[in-house]
Amino acid sequence: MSTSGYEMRQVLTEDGSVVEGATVPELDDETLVEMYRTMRLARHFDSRAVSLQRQGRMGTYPPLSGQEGAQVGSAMALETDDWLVPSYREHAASYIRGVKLSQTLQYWMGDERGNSVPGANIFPVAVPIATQVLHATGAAWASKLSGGENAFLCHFGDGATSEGDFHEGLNFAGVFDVPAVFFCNNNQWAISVPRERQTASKTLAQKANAYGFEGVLVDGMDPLAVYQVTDEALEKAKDPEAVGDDGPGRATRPTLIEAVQYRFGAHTTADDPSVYREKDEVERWKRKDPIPRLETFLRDRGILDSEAIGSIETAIEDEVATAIETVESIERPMPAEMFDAVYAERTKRLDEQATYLEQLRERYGDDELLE
Amino acid sequence: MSTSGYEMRQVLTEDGSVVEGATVPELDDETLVEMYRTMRLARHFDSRAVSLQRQGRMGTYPPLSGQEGAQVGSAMALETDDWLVPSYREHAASYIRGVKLSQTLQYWMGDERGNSVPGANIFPVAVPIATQVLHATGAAWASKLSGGENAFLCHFGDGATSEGDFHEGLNFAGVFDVPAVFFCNNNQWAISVPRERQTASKTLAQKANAYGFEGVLVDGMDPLAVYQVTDEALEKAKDPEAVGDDGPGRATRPTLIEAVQYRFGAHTTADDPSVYREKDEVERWKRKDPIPRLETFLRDRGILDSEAIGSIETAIEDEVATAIETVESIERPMPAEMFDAVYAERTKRLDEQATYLEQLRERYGDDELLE
Amino acid sequence: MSTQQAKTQNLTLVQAVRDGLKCEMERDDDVIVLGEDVGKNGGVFRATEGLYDEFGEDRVIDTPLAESGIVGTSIGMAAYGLRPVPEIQFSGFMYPAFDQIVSHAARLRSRSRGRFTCPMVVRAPYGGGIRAPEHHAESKEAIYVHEAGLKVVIPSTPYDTKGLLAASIRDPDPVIFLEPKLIYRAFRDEVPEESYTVELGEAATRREGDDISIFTWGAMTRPTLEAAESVAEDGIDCEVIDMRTLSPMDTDAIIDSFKKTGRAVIVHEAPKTGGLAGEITATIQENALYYQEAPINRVTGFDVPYPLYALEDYYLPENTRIEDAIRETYEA
Amino acid sequence: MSTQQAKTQNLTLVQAVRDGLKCEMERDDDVIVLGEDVGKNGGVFRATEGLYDEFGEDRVIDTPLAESGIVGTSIGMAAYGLRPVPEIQFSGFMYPAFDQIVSHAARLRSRSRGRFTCPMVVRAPYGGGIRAPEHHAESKEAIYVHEAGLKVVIPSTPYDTKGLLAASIRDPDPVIFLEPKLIYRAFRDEVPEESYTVELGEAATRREGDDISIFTWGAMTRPTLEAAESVAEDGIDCEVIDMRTLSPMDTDAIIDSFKKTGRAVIVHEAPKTGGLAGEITATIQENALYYQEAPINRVTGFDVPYPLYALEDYYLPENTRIEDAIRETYEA
Ligand SMILES: Cc1ncc(C[n+]2csc(CCOP(=O)(O)OP(=O)(O)O)c2C)c(N)n1
Ligand SMILES: Cc1ncc(C[n+]2csc(CCOP(=O)(O)OP(=O)(O)O)c2C)c(N)n1
Ligand SMILES: [Mg+2]
Ligand SMILES: [Mg+2]
Repeated sequence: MSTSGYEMRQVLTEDGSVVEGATVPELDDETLVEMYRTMRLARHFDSRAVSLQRQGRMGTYPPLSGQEGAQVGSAMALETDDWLVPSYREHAASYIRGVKLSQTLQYWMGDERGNSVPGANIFPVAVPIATQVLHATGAAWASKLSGGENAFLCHFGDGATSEGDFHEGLNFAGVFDVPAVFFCNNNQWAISVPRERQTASKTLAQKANAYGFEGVLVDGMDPLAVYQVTDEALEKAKDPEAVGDDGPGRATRPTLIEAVQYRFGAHTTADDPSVYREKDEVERWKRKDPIPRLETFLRDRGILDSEAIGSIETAIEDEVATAIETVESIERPMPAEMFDAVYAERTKRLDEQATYLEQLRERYGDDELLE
Repeated sequence: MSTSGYEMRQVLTEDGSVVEGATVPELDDETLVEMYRTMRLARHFDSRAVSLQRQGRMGTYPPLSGQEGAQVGSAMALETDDWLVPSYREHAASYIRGVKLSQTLQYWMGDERGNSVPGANIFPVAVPIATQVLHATGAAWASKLSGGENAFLCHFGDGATSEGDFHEGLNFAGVFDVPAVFFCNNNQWAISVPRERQTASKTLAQKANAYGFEGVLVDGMDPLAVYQVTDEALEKAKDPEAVGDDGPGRATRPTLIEAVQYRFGAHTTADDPSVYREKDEVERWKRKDPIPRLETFLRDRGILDSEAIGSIETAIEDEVATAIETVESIERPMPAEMFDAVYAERTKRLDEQATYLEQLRERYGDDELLE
Repeated sequence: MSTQQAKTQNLTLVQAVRDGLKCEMERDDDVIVLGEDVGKNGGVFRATEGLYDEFGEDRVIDTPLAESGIVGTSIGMAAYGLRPVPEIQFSGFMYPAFDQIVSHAARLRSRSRGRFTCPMVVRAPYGGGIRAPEHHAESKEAIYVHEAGLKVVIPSTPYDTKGLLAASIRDPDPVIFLEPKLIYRAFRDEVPEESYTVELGEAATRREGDDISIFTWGAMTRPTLEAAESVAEDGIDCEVIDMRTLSPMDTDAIIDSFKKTGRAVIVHEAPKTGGLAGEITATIQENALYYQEAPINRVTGFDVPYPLYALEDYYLPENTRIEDAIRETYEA
Repeated sequence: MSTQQAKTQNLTLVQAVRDGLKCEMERDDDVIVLGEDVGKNGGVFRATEGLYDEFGEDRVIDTPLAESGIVGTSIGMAAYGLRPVPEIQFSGFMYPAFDQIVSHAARLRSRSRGRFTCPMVVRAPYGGGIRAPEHHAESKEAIYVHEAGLKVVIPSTPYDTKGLLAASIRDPDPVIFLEPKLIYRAFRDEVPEESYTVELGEAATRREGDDISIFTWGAMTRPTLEAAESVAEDGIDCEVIDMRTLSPMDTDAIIDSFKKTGRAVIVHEAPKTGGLAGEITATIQENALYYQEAPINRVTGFDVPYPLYALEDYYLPENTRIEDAIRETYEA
């Protein structure tokens, strides 16, 4: 079970066959199909979201295509009580944790209510890079201090590893043995800055060494390998026995996973990647596309055939279409929300300001007020 | 010349004999004696400074005793054009760079003028932990960009390695190959927090691995070993040839040095270490005291005898006494300084505020104004 | 207090901090204390002394040296249901945690429309006058007050300290709790042994008067009261109001007092430009301009980086400067 | 400008930023630009477009993603003699660099009594209105203005942008240069091709008037001018003053205008409480209370975390709100 060194873990080759000597994670057919379905759903959702933005029906949106394997593989390894602490690009992982597609859309349509998912074990999207690493560490620590036995999976990008908060978060996690798994989506780019310019270390996984715990390198476009390493890491975060070789007093251990992958599209809909990267590079990475890889594997095992795939396709198109309809039928938030969400109770000044705004709206009407 | 792995570099044993297989750095007798003299001077200065504080003649002061080997060994490795970026405890290293003892006292007596040493290649003392790591990286980078061929030695403590700025500074240094040497004075304690609780990594030196450059572990109470590793690191920071095994494009390389040592006294004069650490531990470390170690070495080599040591003793006592006299005869800073040091030119508001203060002083006199 | 005969102790302000922490930790297992040197060492000012022994290392936690780490993990803890009380050793070292404070603590509720909240109290000693090294003397309450989503509290007496700290810890939102270290040990108060709260958002009138209103807080409260006594000898009758909570600010207290006196002096040790005296002035003249009889006087620190201690006494407002301003305002 | 016939270009505000950087980089080899995506990508707003090709990777540097790193290394560079112009991608991401800005950039001169200085310009787009994600819309100029040792500049026209940026880069002290991204491409100005400076610390009167003084800056200047025109139809004659430099603030301009009109409205998009409207109000009434005829009106953002874009139009002051305040102040 130990994942020593910084060799890249893989279960599926680029062609979708099983890597020699690799163990396929024990997942039942239904789960494997769900993995496939969710990746397809995410890919389709992504392209629809980008169009919504282009049509002016949504604000800036960060696409995920190319990263489905890492998101789906890692999030599916979570157990019911575990938590996800996402970055802003984790639409597929969030979906698995219970965030409806319509909610994700709602958020990117500028409505905070999309970020509030009672009952789902997921932290809200927060945009400042790497800051959520500390929240994951803190929440995991709180759970441990309160006798919890769940784990926390925190996603962030390759660029995020340069921030001070990444360092402080992993350092605290190492010192206090919090049940956290730090999952780095190394998609090779932080907007226009390539991975090599982000840091001079050969891998990002090896940075774990600085915090006294293990780093694991995995093919992030291989959903089975991602599932496997995440599952192992979650185990080590929860169960001292899984850690094995550590000394006394060291109960569970955190892990840093570097999932090597590629963002096929733009950083966000506001970005034009042709300015800073070559088409060739994109093409090369497209050969590793996680979706055909898993599809081949499932076909080879006889778990999926063209017919089944066809109905999956229809179903996900419907699901996304419904989500869009749903979100577009939600009434816009009321200005009062802005004042109500600041503190548990409005302060006097907030009350005055809310009243003032309501008076203005009455006096001038929303149209004039907002031009 | 390469210092692979994380074995502790040593030249002198605890008894002051040469470690088997170690090479003694090529230093002439005069330099060796100066090394010894400076360590003695620092030790004596330290005890006088602590008394000044106790007598109310100086504010809070951070003592250095136990750390003379690391400070003197490292600072003496600097060449004329090199720079020192110190932490707040580097009184001996600063002295070597040209800061007069009286200036160090002046600073700790609450007078910024002590921090201004025109002509000396040293940055001012700054108290916020680890922040100077970025200044060292930036200044080294500036020098490189401007075609300079000097290097920058930056001191900080074990606690400092937990701060985000440490991480960001070393990461930038690795990416841009700046001519910097990061020198961690691991004195086992960050006030009351022991080294093991600062981070779960076995050594601090290994953190260099996260930034793609070399980490070196050295006995920080062995001034010769410290001199040696610092000298090598400075070389690699300045001369691509010294780097050797790195690929093309990689010119010079930074280094992280962890100098393992101990602070014999309190964190500052405001601290009481008996609350958090055992006497035994202090005694154990006192056996490694750098001063008797180098003294034995010098006596064994016939470079120093009791007589020479006696005159060194007298001379340093005089030097410290003179420094104290000098600083106590300096007139206190004028309030106007406070307003003049904000911008190159006083703003109108500062002018008004300075005038107002002068009027108050005239009207009421300093005694009443300051009670 | 539940009874008339509540037992009291004679405590300094820093002892009241400690006592407040202790009572809240006894009351609620979710309250935990963390920070640099807060454990075995009991805090560099002894504000957490004995708590480590009493509550153990899982509730009084010595952390690595990283302020963003301390506050950021506290936010995660708070979001997950604990009530962390991180200590930052000096308020001048809150800056590395500034992003976590303003981008996260202040916004978690708003960002998640109330699903997640941040019941955290960041404690830090603040202010000058103790001959400490650089960055040990800042007073930057204004920058936290400008941040919606935070509350900002500054006590000036041991009694208030314990009660305000308890109220802050029980508050469902993040509180920046700045402790005037200059008066940590300056005097003692009778402080009830049992736990009690002093409500946030309410100023305290420390001296009633009809001629001039003086608004102040923290360590400036004492020299202000002294100055008020001193001018009283010349028949100038000052009302001294200790704001106690800077956010939300008790604007009613400000306006009511000003309507009575028509004159005001505001005293704070933070630099003048952009300090809260401006906010208070604006509040007054928005609400009570027609009562105003003289320009409002700001007695503040100067617009300079806080100087090392050889000059700090010139920087800090003290009795003479305050008195001078009172007389000027009275005569204007 | 050296000649009457100076050649001009018709530039947007963001193009003027770029042009200003280019001219200063040509003028002085010590000027270098660094930040996230400023190199090959030319900046996420294209403010550094083409500079990488023109000046090379040693003067236009793509850095790792770390704001404290960007500003902290810039401080080291500045102390060592360069004139770095770091870009922070959005002003909401300056917070991780806050410690380096206030503890070091602002204090290096003072700490070393002038031996070391920090001629650095931190550029960042600021302000709301572009339907961007969270933290892309902050306006927190007040917290930098409260920090002695910093200068704070906010241009509102392309012409000023180039000139103020040049002045900032040549200034011997650190400048926080906030660019109103809402109007990055809103309109064009004739901007001289050659380099020139607009002096720091001087406000600009954008419209002369006798009835009311309106003080504003950045993206709020345009709706303010529109509101002024609109009320002019009813015979209310506003003087609109664009502060341009917030620190040091042109208090003479404020006081002179106010003495003329006796009424004032201050417009900024930052939240009201603790915003600079308070500072300006205090300045006015300290210096010109006896000219005052009506309460000073603050038209500002609300005291809430800047909302996501579905509500941002309610947050931001605009013509109607400004007009309303002008009328109220005029009638008071
Ligand atoms: C603190 C902070 N600085 C800058 C930004 C602007 N920004 C948004 S995404 C991004 C790049 C992130 O790269 P990476 O961490 O690799 O994640 P990816 O977007 O590739 O998934 C930047 C610079 C931000 N959101 N937060
Ligand atoms: C940013 C910051 N946080 C906290 C402090 C308070 N403080 C001063 S020294 C110190 C411990 C430093 O430990 P270490 O880095 O090991 O250096 P040492 O003092 O042992 O040389 C602390 C917490 C500070 N100066 N700066
Ligand atoms: Mg990336
Ligand atoms: Mg230490």
